[in-house]
Amino acid sequence: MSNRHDYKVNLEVFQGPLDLLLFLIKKKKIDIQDIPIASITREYLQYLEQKNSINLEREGEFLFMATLLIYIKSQMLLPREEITNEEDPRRTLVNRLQEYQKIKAACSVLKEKEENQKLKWQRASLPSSKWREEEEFMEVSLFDLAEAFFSLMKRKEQENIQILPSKEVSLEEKMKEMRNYFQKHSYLDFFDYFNQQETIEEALISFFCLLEFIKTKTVMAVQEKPFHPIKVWFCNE
Amino acid sequence: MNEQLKNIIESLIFISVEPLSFEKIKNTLSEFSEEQIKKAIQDLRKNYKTSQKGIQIIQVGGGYLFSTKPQLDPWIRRLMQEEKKNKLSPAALETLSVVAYHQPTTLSEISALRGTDSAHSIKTLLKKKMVKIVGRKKAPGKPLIYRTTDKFLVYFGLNSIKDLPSSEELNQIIEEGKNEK
Amino acid sequence: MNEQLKNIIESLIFISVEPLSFEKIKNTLSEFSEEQIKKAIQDLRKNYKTSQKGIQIIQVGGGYLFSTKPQLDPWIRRLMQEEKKNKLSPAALETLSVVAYHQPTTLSEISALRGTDSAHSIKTLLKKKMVKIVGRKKAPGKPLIYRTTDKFLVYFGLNSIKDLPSSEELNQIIEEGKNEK
Repeated sequence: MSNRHDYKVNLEVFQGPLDLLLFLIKKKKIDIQDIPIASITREYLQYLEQKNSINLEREGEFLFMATLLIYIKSQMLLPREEITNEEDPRRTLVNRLQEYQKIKAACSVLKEKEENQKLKWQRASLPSSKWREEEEFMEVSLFDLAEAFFSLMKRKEQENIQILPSKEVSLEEKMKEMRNYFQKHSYLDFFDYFNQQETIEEALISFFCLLEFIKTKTVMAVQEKPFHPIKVWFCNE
Repeated sequence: MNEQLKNIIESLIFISVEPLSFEKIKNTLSEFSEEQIKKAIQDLRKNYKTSQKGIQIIQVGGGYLFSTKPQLDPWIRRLMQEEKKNKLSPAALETLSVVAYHQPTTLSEISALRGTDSAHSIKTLLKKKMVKIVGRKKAPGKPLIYRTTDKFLVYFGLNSIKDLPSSEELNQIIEEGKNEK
Repeated sequence: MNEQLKNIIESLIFISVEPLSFEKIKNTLSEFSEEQIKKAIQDLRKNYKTSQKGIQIIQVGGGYLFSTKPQLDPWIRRLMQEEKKNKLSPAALETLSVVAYHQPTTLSEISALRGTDSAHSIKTLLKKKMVKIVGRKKAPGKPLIYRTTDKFLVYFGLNSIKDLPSSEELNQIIEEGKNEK
């Protein structure tokens, strides 16, 4: 058992089944164009067997590749004359491996460049405060746009959940406030004004005030047609 | 030796966003003596002063800092204008996102959603031709109605406004991105 | 004249946090000819290369940018109190390679090429602004399309995507790798 632990290579070090396959091919110095499917399948399965339990979410891909390998192996066992060269059952897999090999090569190039570039320090922002304000501008992509919107919505959501401490608004204060509003604007849009109120309580108090104003004929509520916006006019005699 | 030290200090001042104090230089370069460092800074500043250059090392806020020469400000300002052409401020971006996802929409709707007056941002976006006015709403005050433009679609590589990433697509990205770091 | 122009360009590059393209310099300095500007940039870069300096002008991401010289990295890290700079994870790097060579591409294409689900890596790269969404593919499910960004180029010190090794060069690297072990 302990022997087994010695050569145990953690499955986690592999980026995926292709990575593991490529590792086995390289280790055995196999020609990628002519993979001995039977032995590579055996090796591959040995790696999977090292795991006591399979985490389907992470290792499902490895299992899927195992099935594929077994399938290819069974195809290879078919009588020779039935397989022409173009129909080599390994073809698709070889193509994928070759493409993946290129990605790995590109990775090594990028890794080296990353290493080199990390030595050259660049400024993340400008020191001079004179230009900093200008620097706030950025080039944006679709992701930034969508992120801006959905972050905003999320923020909004959280705001709504918050229970606002009810602001104590007295009738007198509201009367005064509304009177000032009328004097300044000469008229008031019913819906707009109520929408601006911070709490329902405050909106209700405003409504009472408005009724009071109408009763004392300080203002006049006008609706041109049914369902049209209600405008409230200040009666200036 | 002095050349090497000069180069080191030059790079340290360059990379600093805040004025780099003598103390900090000294603490960082503990293998050099105070005199050596003083001399190197002096030489370095003299180099920048005497040679024809667009940048200089200034002494400010108890430290050293690179800055552009004041007589070049007009050109820098021009560049900033040029740079702004294809860029957006965070406020403009947020406003644009609201228009994109809520169109057709009005200024008061945008301001309500953002929780802040968005008149300035809308103006910027109109100037950049990212949004356009398509009419007036049949509502009190007859507010202007905004929509995104074709230029907006091109800028973000979209064929139609329906192609905007959905909340599900984005939520996943935002959530996992947070855990990553 | 050339001295003045050189100074202006030096200050413009200095003030840019992102690579400053020739186009932008040209548009900003419309009173100078293309040849004049080209010559001035050449001279400027030569000055920085030949003279003993701690900083240099590099050509990355389709433009010019100031950076410190690589040999000064140990001292800068001391100032910044950074042991080692964060690097991309193997999974993120691999995903980025796929996007770089197969762009424009979709998540399912990336996952197929890597043989493993790449959603998490793509999110990381989006957050780091190494890749960007450029639209949707006209295909069933309308998947999002990804491309590498200018920040990707700067991060790896590339001037353009064409600077990446070609497919033949990659094959050569693979051959060499075989002989290695």
